[in-house]
Amino acid sequence: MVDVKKVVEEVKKIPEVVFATDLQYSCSELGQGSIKEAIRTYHLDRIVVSSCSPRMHEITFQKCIEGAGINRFLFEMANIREQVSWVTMDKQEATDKAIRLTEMAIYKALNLKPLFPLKSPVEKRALVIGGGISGIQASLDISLAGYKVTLVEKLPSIGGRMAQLEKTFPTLDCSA
Amino acid sequence: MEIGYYPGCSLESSAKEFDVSIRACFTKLGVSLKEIPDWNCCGASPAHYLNEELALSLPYRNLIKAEEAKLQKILSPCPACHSHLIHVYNEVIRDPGLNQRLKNIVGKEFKKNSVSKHLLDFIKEDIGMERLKESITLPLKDLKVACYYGCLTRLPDVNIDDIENPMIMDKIIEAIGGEPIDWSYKTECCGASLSITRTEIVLRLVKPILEAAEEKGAECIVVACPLCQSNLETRQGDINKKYKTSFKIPVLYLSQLIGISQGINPAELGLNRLIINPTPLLLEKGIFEK
Amino acid sequence: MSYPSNSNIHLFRNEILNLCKQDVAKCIQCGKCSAGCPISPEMDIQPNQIIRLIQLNDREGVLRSNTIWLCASCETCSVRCPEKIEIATIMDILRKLSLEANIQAGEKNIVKFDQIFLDSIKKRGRVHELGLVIRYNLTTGQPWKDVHLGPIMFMKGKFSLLGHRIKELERVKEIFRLSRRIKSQE
Amino acid sequence: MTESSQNENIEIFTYSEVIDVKGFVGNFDVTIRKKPRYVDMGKCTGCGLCIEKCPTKVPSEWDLGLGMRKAIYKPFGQAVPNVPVIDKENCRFFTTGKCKVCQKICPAQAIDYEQKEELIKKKFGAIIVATGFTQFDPSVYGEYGGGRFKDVITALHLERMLDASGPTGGHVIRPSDQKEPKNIVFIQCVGSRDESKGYPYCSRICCMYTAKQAILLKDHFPDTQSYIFYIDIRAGGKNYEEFVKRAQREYGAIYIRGRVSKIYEKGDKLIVRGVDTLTGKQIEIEADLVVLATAIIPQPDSKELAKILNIPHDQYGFFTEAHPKLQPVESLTKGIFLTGSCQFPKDIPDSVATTGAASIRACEILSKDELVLDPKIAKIDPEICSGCLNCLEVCPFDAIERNEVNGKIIAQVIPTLCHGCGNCAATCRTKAANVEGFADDQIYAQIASIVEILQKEKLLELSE
Repeated sequence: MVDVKKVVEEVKKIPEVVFATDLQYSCSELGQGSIKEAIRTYHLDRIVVSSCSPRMHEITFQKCIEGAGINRFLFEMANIREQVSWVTMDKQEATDKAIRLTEMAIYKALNLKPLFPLKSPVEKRALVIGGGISGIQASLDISLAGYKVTLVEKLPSIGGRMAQLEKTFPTLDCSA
Repeated sequence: MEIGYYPGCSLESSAKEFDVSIRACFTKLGVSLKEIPDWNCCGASPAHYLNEELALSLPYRNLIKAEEAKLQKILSPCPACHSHLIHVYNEVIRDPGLNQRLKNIVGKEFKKNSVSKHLLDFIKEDIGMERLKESITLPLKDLKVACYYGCLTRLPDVNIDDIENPMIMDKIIEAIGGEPIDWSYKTECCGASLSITRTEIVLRLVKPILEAAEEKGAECIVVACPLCQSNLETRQGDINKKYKTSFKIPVLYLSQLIGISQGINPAELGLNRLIINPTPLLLEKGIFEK
Repeated sequence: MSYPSNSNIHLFRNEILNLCKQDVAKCIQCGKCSAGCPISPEMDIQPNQIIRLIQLNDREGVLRSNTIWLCASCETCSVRCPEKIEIATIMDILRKLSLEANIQAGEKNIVKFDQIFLDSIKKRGRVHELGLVIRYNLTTGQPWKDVHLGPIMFMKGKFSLLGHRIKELERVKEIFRLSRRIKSQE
Repeated sequence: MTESSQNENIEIFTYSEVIDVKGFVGNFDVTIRKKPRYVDMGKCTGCGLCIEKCPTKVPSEWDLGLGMRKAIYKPFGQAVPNVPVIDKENCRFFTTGKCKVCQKICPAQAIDYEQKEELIKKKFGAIIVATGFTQFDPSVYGEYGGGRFKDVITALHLERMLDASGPTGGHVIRPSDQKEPKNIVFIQCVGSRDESKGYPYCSRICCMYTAKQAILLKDHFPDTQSYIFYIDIRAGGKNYEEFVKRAQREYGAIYIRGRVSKIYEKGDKLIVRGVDTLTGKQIEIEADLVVLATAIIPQPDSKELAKILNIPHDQYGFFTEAHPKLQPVESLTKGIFLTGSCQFPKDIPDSVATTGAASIRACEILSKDELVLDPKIAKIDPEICSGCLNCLEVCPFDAIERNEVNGKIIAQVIPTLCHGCGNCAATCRTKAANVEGFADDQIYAQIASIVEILQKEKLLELSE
């Protein structure tokens, strides 16, 4: 258990922090709306979200702040779910830890620079390795979508294991 | 070559012929056996659960006795004895604390200079098939032999051959001119020491083994364990009585068959001690002359 | 039976684990141990069921069974177990626990035989087979058991009448004295 | 099969292997090795005369040795492409220098003993790996005969025998004496769920194909009886449980819960000793034929392929997905997707379903003209770089190249190949290499803040 209000209070003390608040479900549409609103109201240029794992929602928040006109890489996340509330049972300890992690994220955010994605052209042809049921099906799927496919099979014929089988379960239809 | 020899209790009485035949055929192979001085019983399986430390200490004393006599290799024909000796050896190497404990019980410290080998292992590795073949004067002339291993390959710390389909004895039989049969009962359990306490179980277990050997055309069964020999041979009469069968298939020790092929006098191999006399078979096959 | 509840359920499992490093929780109950056990028909509880009962903490049920005494230690179960559980080793430990707990063994004669066996070693340093069998038959009240084998075994020289006595018998007796013993044996 | 071969968008290379993959999502450079068939695919009409006249017979791999094939052969009747291949190891011409029967007889003059392997280089936007599985070799099961009992076969052998165009023309026979079996025992989990002799995992498809085989057997040969030793019946798919029930109820298959310990030969029968754990009784069945449901295991060369593709695999050799739930068909390398049993054992419905998922992922990439790459990658400052090139050694993605600028050797990141792992940044002694978004000043700012807090809380004392 983390005392989120306490975390907010503490980080507010950092001079560079212009605005801090606690939101329930900040990843939801409503939550994202509040973030965007705060960006506009306070002219924010770095955003830190202290919540779950970046694996889960980093991209969500990056898109959110991009929508408010900030480069998406000026965003930092502190994971106070897996790294705190799921593993630290004592409330005081958990809150202290959450404060520390959030502060660390804030100081990193202060040093972030905008980044701009690279672009590269796409070769519109797929390679399928293996000519069994999966490889054949993949080749058909992709070709039907209108793209070229190269199917590579190690043996002299495509067909794979499936071609060795008599009828298949559970419908007992022919496998060839 | 001089090596240590640990006959074990059975080879002193009920399996005396295993003992004499081993001595005879090793002499022929130019190996002299030096019995471990004043050896004691290995404790067999009862010691195991009745008294754990005793189970380790008894073989430990034998290892010390061998070491004192400067015997680096110990030939142990009985698989159970061998398993216990090798188990203690392995445990002592693995756990120095145990060595200390056993030293306190037995009074002397084992320096790990003596190690046990089973008969099959010894023939395969230390003697070798070539040398064995060279000692043969009377090949077994296609004698059809069922090699029976029992639990030998499964015993703890015994690492002789493939567990499910051992071939080492089969290869030895082949080397001395016999014809080992291919059968799927070679590692079936004979009932071991239940022979005395629950005889009827042994009868039930041995019957299909004998049947399978006969079905595959075996003329005799060869074993490398006193308990196997006793259960497979001595109990044939009881089986015949109980199941109305008529088994009379000779069960020989491997060393006896080797000795025969080396032309050793049957009496020296203790053939006369077998309950089911193999002589008529050997005469019939022309291995013995009339 | 009612299943044991709460924290006690793993007591027996942990006891076995500590004594012989075999974890019965690995068992998937495939039954291969019972399928291959040569003594299975005579056992009141099948080997796989023994493992199950240990999982369920039924200590007494297990230690009272005749199974643990009938096990021939042939190791078939251990070498074929897909989870590498050494069932034969567990049986050995169970015999020990059963004696320690002073539970009336399902197979009294086997215990008797084993004790006479050790006694024989203690007295001579080696086992005297003839004496062993005679004493066992007398103790278990079946003096005529296997007596039909007697003459032929004797004739064939398979029994030595007196048996061997080793020189350092005192040493062996000392080993017996110093080795950690089990209470109920006394 | 035929559909794929006739689709003009699909180019098929059979008897070929992928031997090298470079590049990155949207731009993979792939080298394919086309092994010589010794038959010109352009000329061959597939008439089959060469096969008919070839004098050399060897056991057919396709039929697992149940039938024979020639040294010039097609694995099976409906092979695609319908062009034979010469098996160099067994061909009389290749082994003795004499014969050439196929060349003489071929009306299209398609036989070409001089054919060499070809290396084909091509660019691809996305790769789908569908290399499938292979069968566990049950010969390590000495207790089941260890391969010595002719009438102990694998389920795939039975499958070949049930095939009307297979080596026995659809007749199920005992390999030892060609007689029709009456009692057939199936043993499940041979090599699966067995850490001791095989693999700990469940092979997932055996329960179902065994039920299918029991049904087909009864259907084709009504006086047969199937006995199935199982540990658990795993029939979790749509209509699967119903299917197993049909095998039991309508086709009379006897299911026995327990494993088999050993198979014995007795006369011309096999004695199967198992247990029925539900009754707690050991049982013996006199069988004419024993069918082993052997484990599904990774292809023997799967680890090599993983190295070529730069994708991870698990301890067995199955390829690992990026996330078991959220990215089930993605590998950890962008643009490379997984499907079928190269990931873990799958049945046909699952294979087809995951293939759909993998295909749409691949199409997602192909549908774009340009791909946006993550900018959180390494950057090497050419001013600071000392040119030691240590970073080049540690880069797992070959994303750093040696460059010369005004006579000075420097390391340079190829942005499209870099995954931003940070190995180079950690190795760089001059601090020229940094990962964008994880630059030294950013990390130090974090460290400084935590040090300050800890000092304030007196949890950390720094000695000067």
